[in-house]
Amino acid sequence: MEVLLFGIAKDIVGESQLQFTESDKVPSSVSELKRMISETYPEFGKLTSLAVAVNSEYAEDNVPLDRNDEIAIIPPVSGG
Amino acid sequence: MEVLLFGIAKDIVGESQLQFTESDKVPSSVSELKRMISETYPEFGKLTSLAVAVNSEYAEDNVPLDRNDEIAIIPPVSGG
Amino acid sequence: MVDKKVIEIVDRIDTSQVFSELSDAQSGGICVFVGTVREFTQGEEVVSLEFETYKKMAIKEMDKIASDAVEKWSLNKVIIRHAIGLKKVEEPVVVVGASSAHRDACFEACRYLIDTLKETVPIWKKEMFENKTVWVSAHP
Amino acid sequence: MVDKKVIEIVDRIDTSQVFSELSDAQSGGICVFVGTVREFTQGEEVVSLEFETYKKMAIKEMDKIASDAVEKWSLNKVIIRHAIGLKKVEEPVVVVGASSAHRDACFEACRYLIDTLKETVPIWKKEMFENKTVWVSAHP
Repeated sequence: MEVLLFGIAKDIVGESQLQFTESDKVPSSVSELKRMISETYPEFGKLTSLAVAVNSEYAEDNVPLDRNDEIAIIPPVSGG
Repeated sequence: MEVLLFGIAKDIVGESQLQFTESDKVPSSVSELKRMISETYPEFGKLTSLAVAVNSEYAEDNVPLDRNDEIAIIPPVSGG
Repeated sequence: MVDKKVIEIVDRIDTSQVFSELSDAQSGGICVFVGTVREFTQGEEVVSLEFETYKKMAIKEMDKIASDAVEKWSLNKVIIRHAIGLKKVEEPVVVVGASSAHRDACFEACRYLIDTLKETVPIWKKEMFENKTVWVSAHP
Repeated sequence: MVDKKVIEIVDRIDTSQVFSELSDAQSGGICVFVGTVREFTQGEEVVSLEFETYKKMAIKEMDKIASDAVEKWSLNKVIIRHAIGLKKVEEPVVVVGASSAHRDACFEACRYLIDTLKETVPIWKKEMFENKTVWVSAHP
Protein backbone atom coordinates (compact mmCIF):
# COMPACT_ATOMS: atom_id res chain seq x y z
CA MET A 1 0.00 0.00 0.00
CA GLU A 2 1.24 3.45 -0.95
CA VAL A 3 0.35 6.66 0.87
CA LEU A 4 0.98 10.03 -0.79
CA LEU A 5 2.59 12.76 1.30
CA PHE A 6 2.36 16.52 0.83
CA GLY A 7 3.61 19.70 2.46
CA ILE A 8 4.93 19.24 5.98
CA ALA A 9 3.99 15.53 5.90
CA LYS A 10 6.57 15.03 3.17
CA ASP A 11 9.15 16.92 5.23
CA ILE A 12 8.42 14.87 8.38
CA VAL A 13 8.81 11.53 6.61
CA GLY A 14 11.55 12.70 4.23
CA GLU A 15 9.83 11.04 1.28
CA SER A 16 6.91 11.86 -0.99
CA GLN A 17 5.32 8.44 -0.38
CA LEU A 18 5.00 5.98 2.47
CA GLN A 19 5.13 2.29 1.58
CA PHE A 20 3.38 -0.42 3.64
CA THR A 21 4.81 -3.66 2.30
CA GLU A 22 4.50 -6.29 5.05
CA SER A 23 0.90 -7.44 4.99
CA ASP A 24 0.54 -7.58 8.79
CA LYS A 25 1.44 -3.88 9.02
CA VAL A 26 -0.90 -2.51 6.35
CA PRO A 27 -3.46 -0.19 7.99
CA SER A 28 -7.05 -1.32 7.50
CA SER A 29 -8.79 1.99 8.17
CA VAL A 30 -8.17 5.74 8.18
CA SER A 31 -7.89 5.78 11.98
CA GLU A 32 -5.37 2.96 11.97
CA LEU A 33 -3.28 4.74 9.34
CA LYS A 34 -3.30 7.92 11.43
CA ARG A 35 -2.28 6.02 14.57
CA MET A 36 0.51 4.17 12.80
CA ILE A 37 2.11 7.22 11.24
CA SER A 38 1.82 9.20 14.48
CA GLU A 39 3.60 6.39 16.33
CA THR A 40 6.39 6.10 13.78
CA TYR A 41 6.70 9.88 13.27
CA PRO A 42 5.71 11.67 16.49
CA GLU A 43 5.90 15.02 14.67
CA PHE A 44 2.49 14.25 13.16
CA GLY A 45 1.05 14.51 16.66
CA LYS A 46 2.13 18.15 16.88
CA LEU A 47 0.22 19.31 13.81
CA THR A 48 -2.89 21.51 14.01
CA SER A 49 -4.89 18.78 12.30
CA LEU A 50 -4.34 15.60 10.34
CA ALA A 51 -6.66 14.35 7.62
CA VAL A 52 -6.61 11.45 5.20
CA ALA A 53 -7.95 11.39 1.65
CA VAL A 54 -9.11 8.16 0.02
CA ASN A 55 -9.46 8.31 -3.76
CA SER A 56 -9.00 12.07 -3.57
CA GLU A 57 -11.87 12.69 -1.14
CA TYR A 58 -11.62 13.51 2.55
CA ALA A 59 -12.26 10.28 4.49
CA GLU A 60 -13.62 9.89 8.03
CA ASP A 61 -11.75 7.76 10.58
CA ASN A 62 -13.98 4.72 10.08
CA VAL A 63 -13.40 4.47 6.31
CA PRO A 64 -11.70 1.14 5.41
CA LEU A 65 -8.54 1.18 3.30
CA ASP A 66 -7.88 -1.02 0.33
CA ARG A 67 -4.58 -1.65 -1.45
CA ASN A 68 -6.04 -0.26 -4.68
CA ASP A 69 -7.22 2.98 -3.11
CA GLU A 70 -5.30 6.17 -3.73
CA ILE A 71 -4.49 7.24 -0.19
CA ALA A 72 -3.01 10.56 0.91
CA ILE A 73 -2.05 12.26 4.16
CA ILE A 74 -3.51 15.78 4.25
CA PRO A 75 -1.71 18.02 6.75
CA PRO A 76 -3.30 21.42 7.60
CA VAL A 77 -4.07 23.17 4.30
CA SER A 78 -2.95 26.74 3.71
CA GLY A 79 -3.88 27.76 0.18
CA GLY A 80 -5.01 31.22 -0.83
CA MET B 1 -28.52 83.43 -10.49
CA GLU B 2 -27.89 80.24 -12.44
CA VAL B 3 -28.88 76.77 -11.30
CA LEU B 4 -27.40 73.71 -12.98
CA LEU B 5 -29.76 70.87 -13.89
CA PHE B 6 -28.92 67.20 -14.37
CA GLY B 7 -30.66 63.95 -15.23
CA ILE B 8 -34.42 64.05 -14.87
CA ALA B 9 -34.25 67.64 -13.57
CA LYS B 10 -32.95 68.70 -16.97
CA ASP B 11 -35.78 66.78 -18.67
CA ILE B 12 -38.45 68.35 -16.44
CA VAL B 13 -37.29 71.90 -17.10
CA GLY B 14 -36.26 71.27 -20.70
CA GLU B 15 -33.00 73.16 -20.19
CA SER B 16 -29.62 72.39 -18.62
CA GLN B 17 -29.76 75.57 -16.50
CA LEU B 18 -32.38 77.62 -14.70
CA GLN B 19 -31.97 81.40 -14.69
CA PHE B 20 -33.28 83.65 -11.94
CA THR B 21 -32.97 87.16 -13.32
CA GLU B 22 -35.51 89.35 -11.54
CA SER B 23 -34.00 90.23 -8.20
CA ASP B 24 -37.27 89.87 -6.25
CA LYS B 25 -37.56 86.27 -7.44
CA VAL B 26 -34.04 85.06 -6.67
CA PRO B 27 -34.18 82.33 -3.98
CA SER B 28 -32.29 83.24 -0.82
CA SER B 29 -31.88 79.73 0.60
CA VAL B 30 -31.84 76.08 -0.43
CA SER B 31 -35.36 75.56 0.91
CA GLU B 32 -36.68 78.55 -1.00
CA LEU B 33 -35.09 77.30 -4.22
CA LYS B 34 -36.68 73.88 -3.72
CA ARG B 35 -40.10 75.46 -3.08
CA MET B 36 -39.87 77.75 -6.10
CA ILE B 37 -38.92 75.05 -8.59
CA SER B 38 -41.54 72.65 -7.22
CA GLU B 39 -44.21 75.34 -7.67
CA THR B 40 -43.13 76.17 -11.21
CA TYR B 41 -42.52 72.52 -12.19
CA PRO B 42 -44.83 70.24 -10.18
CA GLU B 43 -42.99 67.18 -11.56
CA PHE B 44 -40.22 67.86 -9.02
CA GLY B 45 -42.73 67.04 -6.28
CA LYS B 46 -43.10 63.52 -7.63
CA LEU B 47 -39.41 62.61 -7.36
CA THR B 48 -38.07 60.15 -4.77
CA SER B 49 -35.90 62.91 -3.34
CA LEU B 50 -34.63 66.36 -4.26
CA ALA B 51 -31.29 67.76 -3.12
CA VAL B 52 -29.38 70.92 -3.82
CA ALA B 53 -25.62 71.33 -4.10
CA VAL B 54 -23.92 74.64 -3.33
CA ASN B 55 -20.38 74.95 -4.63
CA SER B 56 -20.42 71.23 -5.44
CA GLU B 57 -21.32 70.09 -1.92
CA TYR B 58 -24.67 68.82 -0.70
CA ALA B 59 -26.38 71.71 1.11
CA GLU B 60 -29.01 71.55 3.86
CA ASP B 61 -32.29 73.46 3.53
CA ASN B 62 -31.12 76.36 5.72
CA VAL B 63 -28.00 77.14 3.66
CA PRO B 64 -28.19 80.67 2.16
CA LEU B 65 -27.66 81.16 -1.56
CA ASP B 66 -25.45 83.78 -3.12
CA ARG B 67 -25.35 84.90 -6.75
CA ASN B 68 -21.72 83.83 -6.97
CA ASP B 69 -22.34 80.32 -5.69
CA GLU B 70 -22.35 77.40 -8.09
CA ILE B 71 -25.80 75.97 -7.45
CA ALA B 72 -27.15 72.65 -8.77
CA ILE B 73 -30.35 70.63 -8.47
CA ILE B 74 -29.51 67.02 -7.57
CA PRO B 75 -32.34 64.61 -8.43
CA PRO B 76 -32.16 61.02 -7.08
CA VAL B 77 -28.71 59.67 -7.99
CA SER B 78 -28.36 56.29 -9.70
CA GLY B 79 -24.71 55.67 -10.48
CA GLY B 80 -23.02 52.30 -10.31
CA MET C 1 5.35 57.16 -6.78
CA VAL C 2 1.89 55.74 -7.41
CA ASP C 3 -1.11 57.36 -5.76
CA LYS C 4 -2.85 55.62 -2.91
CA LYS C 5 -6.20 56.78 -4.33
CA VAL C 6 -7.34 56.69 -7.93
CA ILE C 7 -10.57 58.64 -8.53
CA GLU C 8 -11.72 58.98 -12.10
CA ILE C 9 -14.67 59.62 -14.38
CA VAL C 10 -13.89 58.23 -17.82
CA ASP C 11 -15.57 57.55 -21.14
CA ARG C 12 -14.59 53.90 -21.25
CA ILE C 13 -13.47 51.51 -18.52
CA ASP C 14 -10.57 49.11 -19.09
CA THR C 15 -10.78 46.34 -16.50
CA SER C 16 -7.53 44.65 -17.52
CA GLN C 17 -5.23 46.89 -15.47
CA VAL C 18 -7.15 47.23 -12.22
CA PHE C 19 -5.30 44.54 -10.25
CA SER C 20 -1.93 45.95 -11.33
CA GLU C 21 -3.12 49.37 -10.22
CA LEU C 22 -4.12 48.06 -6.78
CA SER C 23 -1.11 45.79 -6.28
CA ASP C 24 1.12 46.62 -3.34
CA ALA C 25 3.91 44.84 -1.47
CA GLN C 26 2.11 45.36 1.85
CA SER C 27 -1.13 43.83 0.57
CA GLY C 28 -2.18 40.21 0.84
CA GLY C 29 -5.63 40.82 -0.62
CA ILE C 30 -7.26 42.84 -3.39
CA CYS C 31 -11.03 42.98 -3.79
CA VAL C 32 -12.64 44.55 -6.87
CA PHE C 33 -16.26 45.03 -7.87
CA VAL C 34 -17.24 45.79 -11.46
CA GLY C 35 -20.77 46.92 -12.29
CA THR C 36 -21.88 46.03 -15.81
CA VAL C 37 -24.93 46.61 -17.99
CA ARG C 38 -27.43 43.81 -17.54
CA GLU C 39 -29.64 42.76 -20.43
CA PHE C 40 -32.88 42.55 -18.47
CA THR C 41 -34.33 44.74 -15.73
CA GLN C 42 -37.54 43.53 -14.16
CA GLY C 43 -38.17 41.36 -17.19
CA GLU C 44 -37.73 44.12 -19.77
CA GLU C 45 -34.91 44.06 -22.30
CA VAL C 46 -32.48 46.95 -21.91
CA VAL C 47 -30.96 48.24 -25.14
CA SER C 48 -28.39 50.47 -23.44
CA LEU C 49 -27.76 52.73 -20.46
CA GLU C 50 -26.75 56.34 -20.56
CA PHE C 51 -24.79 57.88 -17.69
CA GLU C 52 -24.58 61.57 -16.96
CA THR C 53 -22.69 63.29 -14.16
CA TYR C 54 -22.07 66.57 -12.39
CA LYS C 55 -18.38 65.89 -12.72
CA LYS C 56 -16.83 68.40 -10.34
CA MET C 57 -19.11 67.33 -7.50
CA ALA C 58 -18.92 63.62 -8.38
CA ILE C 59 -15.13 63.64 -8.13
CA LYS C 60 -15.35 65.37 -4.74
CA GLU C 61 -17.88 62.86 -3.43
CA MET C 62 -15.90 59.89 -4.77
CA ASP C 63 -12.78 61.27 -3.14
CA LYS C 64 -14.57 61.55 0.22
CA ILE C 65 -15.73 57.93 -0.04
CA ALA C 66 -12.22 56.74 -0.91
CA SER C 67 -10.60 58.74 1.91
CA ASP C 68 -13.13 57.48 4.45
CA ALA C 69 -12.48 53.90 3.36
CA VAL C 70 -8.69 54.27 3.45
CA GLU C 71 -8.91 55.56 7.00
CA LYS C 72 -11.51 53.11 8.29
CA TRP C 73 -9.91 49.94 6.86
CA SER C 74 -6.23 50.98 6.65
CA LEU C 75 -6.23 50.33 2.91
CA ASN C 76 -3.01 50.39 0.93
CA LYS C 77 -4.66 51.46 -2.32
CA VAL C 78 -8.17 52.27 -3.48
CA ILE C 79 -9.79 52.87 -6.87
CA ILE C 80 -13.14 54.40 -7.77
CA ARG C 81 -13.64 54.77 -11.52
CA HIS C 82 -16.98 55.47 -13.17
CA ALA C 83 -17.83 55.61 -16.85
CA ILE C 84 -20.25 58.09 -18.43
CA GLY C 85 -22.00 58.18 -21.79
CA LEU C 86 -23.78 55.41 -23.63
CA LYS C 87 -23.08 51.83 -22.46
CA LYS C 88 -24.21 48.63 -24.13
CA VAL C 89 -25.10 45.30 -22.51
CA GLU C 90 -22.07 43.67 -20.78
CA GLU C 91 -20.01 46.87 -20.80
CA PRO C 92 -18.44 47.84 -17.46
CA VAL C 93 -19.82 51.07 -16.01
CA VAL C 94 -18.09 51.25 -12.64
CA VAL C 95 -15.00 49.75 -11.00
CA VAL C 96 -14.29 50.02 -7.28
CA GLY C 97 -11.47 48.20 -5.53
CA ALA C 98 -9.22 48.13 -2.51
CA SER C 99 -6.03 46.42 -1.38
CA SER C 100 -5.15 45.65 2.23
CA ALA C 101 -2.92 43.46 4.36
CA HIS C 102 -5.74 40.98 5.11
CA ARG C 103 -8.84 40.09 3.17
CA ASP C 104 -11.52 41.18 5.65
CA ALA C 105 -10.58 44.82 5.14
CA CYS C 106 -10.58 44.84 1.34
CA PHE C 107 -13.88 42.95 1.10
CA GLU C 108 -15.65 45.26 3.55
CA ALA C 109 -14.11 48.37 2.00
CA CYS C 110 -15.04 47.30 -1.54
CA ARG C 111 -18.66 46.82 -0.50
CA TYR C 112 -18.67 50.19 1.24
CA LEU C 113 -17.24 51.91 -1.85
CA ILE C 114 -19.97 50.72 -4.22
CA ASP C 115 -22.84 51.06 -1.72
CA THR C 116 -21.88 54.61 -0.80
CA LEU C 117 -21.19 55.60 -4.41
CA LYS C 118 -24.73 54.58 -5.31
CA GLU C 119 -26.12 56.70 -2.47
CA THR C 120 -24.18 59.93 -2.72
CA VAL C 121 -22.29 60.43 -5.99
CA PRO C 122 -24.10 62.70 -8.49
CA ILE C 123 -24.27 60.32 -11.42
CA TRP C 124 -27.54 59.56 -13.18
CA LYS C 125 -28.46 56.50 -15.19
CA LYS C 126 -31.09 56.39 -17.91
CA GLU C 127 -32.29 52.99 -19.03
CA MET C 128 -33.09 52.83 -22.73
CA PHE C 129 -35.69 50.21 -23.62
CA GLU C 130 -37.14 49.52 -27.07
CA ASN C 131 -39.99 52.00 -26.64
CA LYS C 132 -39.17 54.18 -23.65
CA THR C 133 -36.42 55.63 -21.47
CA VAL C 134 -36.42 55.70 -17.65
CA TRP C 135 -34.26 57.70 -15.23
CA VAL C 136 -33.41 55.04 -12.66
CA SER C 137 -34.55 55.67 -9.06
CA ALA C 138 -36.10 59.03 -9.99
CA HIS C 139 -39.61 58.00 -8.93
CA PRO C 140 -40.74 55.98 -5.91
CA MET D 1 -20.03 28.30 -25.43
CA VAL D 2 -18.09 29.47 -22.43
CA ASP D 3 -18.16 27.41 -19.26
CA LYS D 4 -20.12 28.64 -16.27
CA LYS D 5 -17.31 27.40 -14.00
CA VAL D 6 -13.59 27.85 -14.49
CA ILE D 7 -11.50 25.73 -12.10
CA GLU D 8 -7.76 25.77 -12.58
CA ILE D 9 -4.40 25.19 -10.98
CA VAL D 10 -1.75 27.07 -12.94
CA ASP D 11 1.90 28.02 -12.76
CA ARG D 12 1.29 31.72 -13.20
CA ILE D 13 -1.84 33.83 -12.76
CA ASP D 14 -2.78 36.50 -15.30
CA THR D 15 -5.24 38.90 -13.66
CA SER D 16 -5.87 40.95 -16.80
CA GLN D 17 -8.51 38.66 -18.29
CA VAL D 18 -10.58 37.76 -15.23
CA PHE D 19 -13.35 40.32 -15.74
CA SER D 20 -13.73 39.34 -19.39
CA GLU D 21 -13.94 35.71 -18.30
CA LEU D 22 -16.69 36.50 -15.79
CA SER D 23 -18.62 38.92 -18.00
CA ASP D 24 -22.16 37.91 -18.87
CA ALA D 25 -25.20 39.66 -20.37
CA GLN D 26 -27.35 38.56 -17.42
CA SER D 27 -24.94 39.98 -14.83
CA GLY D 28 -25.03 43.44 -13.32
CA GLY D 29 -22.18 42.75 -10.91
CA ILE D 30 -18.82 40.98 -10.87
CA CYS D 31 -16.81 40.58 -7.67
CA VAL D 32 -13.23 39.30 -7.73
CA PHE D 33 -10.73 38.65 -4.95
CA VAL D 34 -7.01 38.28 -5.67
CA GLY D 35 -4.66 36.96 -3.00
CA THR D 36 -1.11 38.22 -3.36
CA VAL D 37 2.23 37.67 -1.61
CA ARG D 38 2.68 40.17 1.18
CA GLU D 39 6.14 41.40 2.10
CA PHE D 40 5.78 41.08 5.86
CA THR D 41 4.13 38.45 8.03
CA GLN D 42 4.01 39.19 11.74
CA GLY D 43 6.83 41.67 11.28
CA GLU D 44 9.16 39.30 9.46
CA GLU D 45 10.21 39.91 5.87
CA VAL D 46 9.05 37.21 3.48
CA VAL D 47 11.40 36.47 0.58
CA SER D 48 8.94 34.26 -1.30
CA LEU D 49 6.17 31.70 -0.89
CA GLU D 50 6.11 28.22 -2.31
CA PHE D 51 2.80 26.50 -3.06
CA GLU D 52 2.36 22.78 -3.42
CA THR D 53 -0.83 20.86 -4.17
CA TYR D 54 -2.42 17.44 -4.40
CA LYS D 55 -3.77 18.47 -7.77
CA LYS D 56 -6.38 15.81 -8.49
CA MET D 57 -8.05 16.32 -5.12
CA ALA D 58 -7.62 20.10 -5.17
CA ILE D 59 -9.48 20.38 -8.49
CA LYS D 60 -12.29 18.22 -7.08
CA GLU D 61 -12.59 20.33 -3.93
CA MET D 62 -12.47 23.59 -5.89
CA ASP D 63 -15.17 22.28 -8.18
CA LYS D 64 -17.39 21.44 -5.19
CA ILE D 65 -16.96 24.94 -3.80
CA ALA D 66 -17.79 26.51 -7.16
CA SER D 67 -20.85 24.31 -7.68
CA ASP D 68 -22.14 25.02 -4.18
CA ALA D 69 -21.74 28.76 -4.77
CA VAL D 70 -23.42 28.70 -8.19
CA GLU D 71 -26.41 26.95 -6.66
CA LYS D 72 -26.63 28.98 -3.47
CA TRP D 73 -26.30 32.43 -5.09
CA SER D 74 -27.62 31.73 -8.64
CA LEU D 75 -24.32 32.85 -10.12
CA ASN D 76 -23.92 33.30 -13.85
CA LYS D 77 -20.21 32.53 -13.86
CA VAL D 78 -17.58 31.58 -11.31
CA ILE D 79 -13.78 31.30 -11.34
CA ILE D 80 -11.40 29.62 -8.92
CA ARG D 81 -7.79 29.70 -10.09
CA HIS D 82 -4.81 28.95 -7.86
CA ALA D 83 -1.14 29.20 -8.68
CA ILE D 84 1.53 26.76 -7.48
CA GLY D 85 5.29 26.96 -7.32
CA LEU D 86 7.51 29.78 -6.13
CA LYS D 87 5.88 33.22 -5.82
CA LYS D 88 7.62 36.51 -5.10
CA VAL D 89 6.26 39.52 -3.20
CA GLU D 90 3.26 41.16 -4.99
CA GLU D 91 2.66 38.17 -7.26
CA PRO D 92 -0.95 36.91 -7.39
CA VAL D 93 -1.39 33.42 -5.95
CA VAL D 94 -5.15 32.95 -6.11
CA VAL D 95 -8.08 34.49 -7.99
CA VAL D 96 -11.71 33.81 -7.11
CA GLY D 97 -14.63 35.61 -8.68
CA ALA D 98 -18.33 35.47 -9.42
CA SER D 99 -20.86 37.28 -11.59
CA SER D 100 -24.53 37.65 -10.76
CA ALA D 101 -27.60 39.73 -11.59
CA HIS D 102 -27.26 41.84 -8.42
CA ARG D 103 -24.26 42.74 -6.33
CA ASP D 104 -25.24 41.11 -3.02
CA ALA D 105 -24.88 37.66 -4.56
CA CYS D 106 -21.48 38.13 -6.16
CA PHE D 107 -19.99 39.76 -3.04
CA GLU D 108 -21.23 37.01 -0.74
CA ALA D 109 -20.24 34.27 -3.17
CA CYS D 110 -16.76 35.70 -3.68
CA ARG D 111 -16.17 35.76 0.08
CA TYR D 112 -17.46 32.20 0.37
CA LEU D 113 -15.16 31.01 -2.41
CA ILE D 114 -11.95 32.26 -0.82
CA ASP D 115 -12.93 31.38 2.77
CA THR D 116 -13.88 27.82 1.84
CA LEU D 117 -10.87 27.36 -0.43
CA LYS D 118 -8.62 28.20 2.50
CA GLU D 119 -10.39 25.62 4.68
CA THR D 120 -10.73 22.62 2.40
CA VAL D 121 -8.57 22.70 -0.74
CA PRO D 122 -5.37 20.61 -0.44
CA ILE D 123 -2.86 23.33 -1.21
CA TRP D 124 0.07 24.05 1.08
CA LYS D 125 2.03 27.24 1.47
CA LYS D 126 5.61 27.46 2.69
CA GLU D 127 6.86 30.88 3.75
CA MET D 128 10.51 31.44 2.94
CA PHE D 129 12.22 33.94 5.22
CA GLU D 130 15.88 34.96 5.16
CA ASN D 131 16.93 32.21 7.60
CA LYS D 132 14.07 29.74 7.81
CA THR D 133 11.04 28.25 6.10
CA VAL D 134 7.61 27.70 7.68
CA TRP D 135 4.67 25.58 6.49
CA VAL D 136 1.78 27.96 7.16
CA SER D 137 -0.90 26.78 9.62
CA ALA D 138 0.86 23.45 10.19
CA HIS D 139 1.35 24.04 13.91
CA PRO D 140 -1.03 25.58 16.46
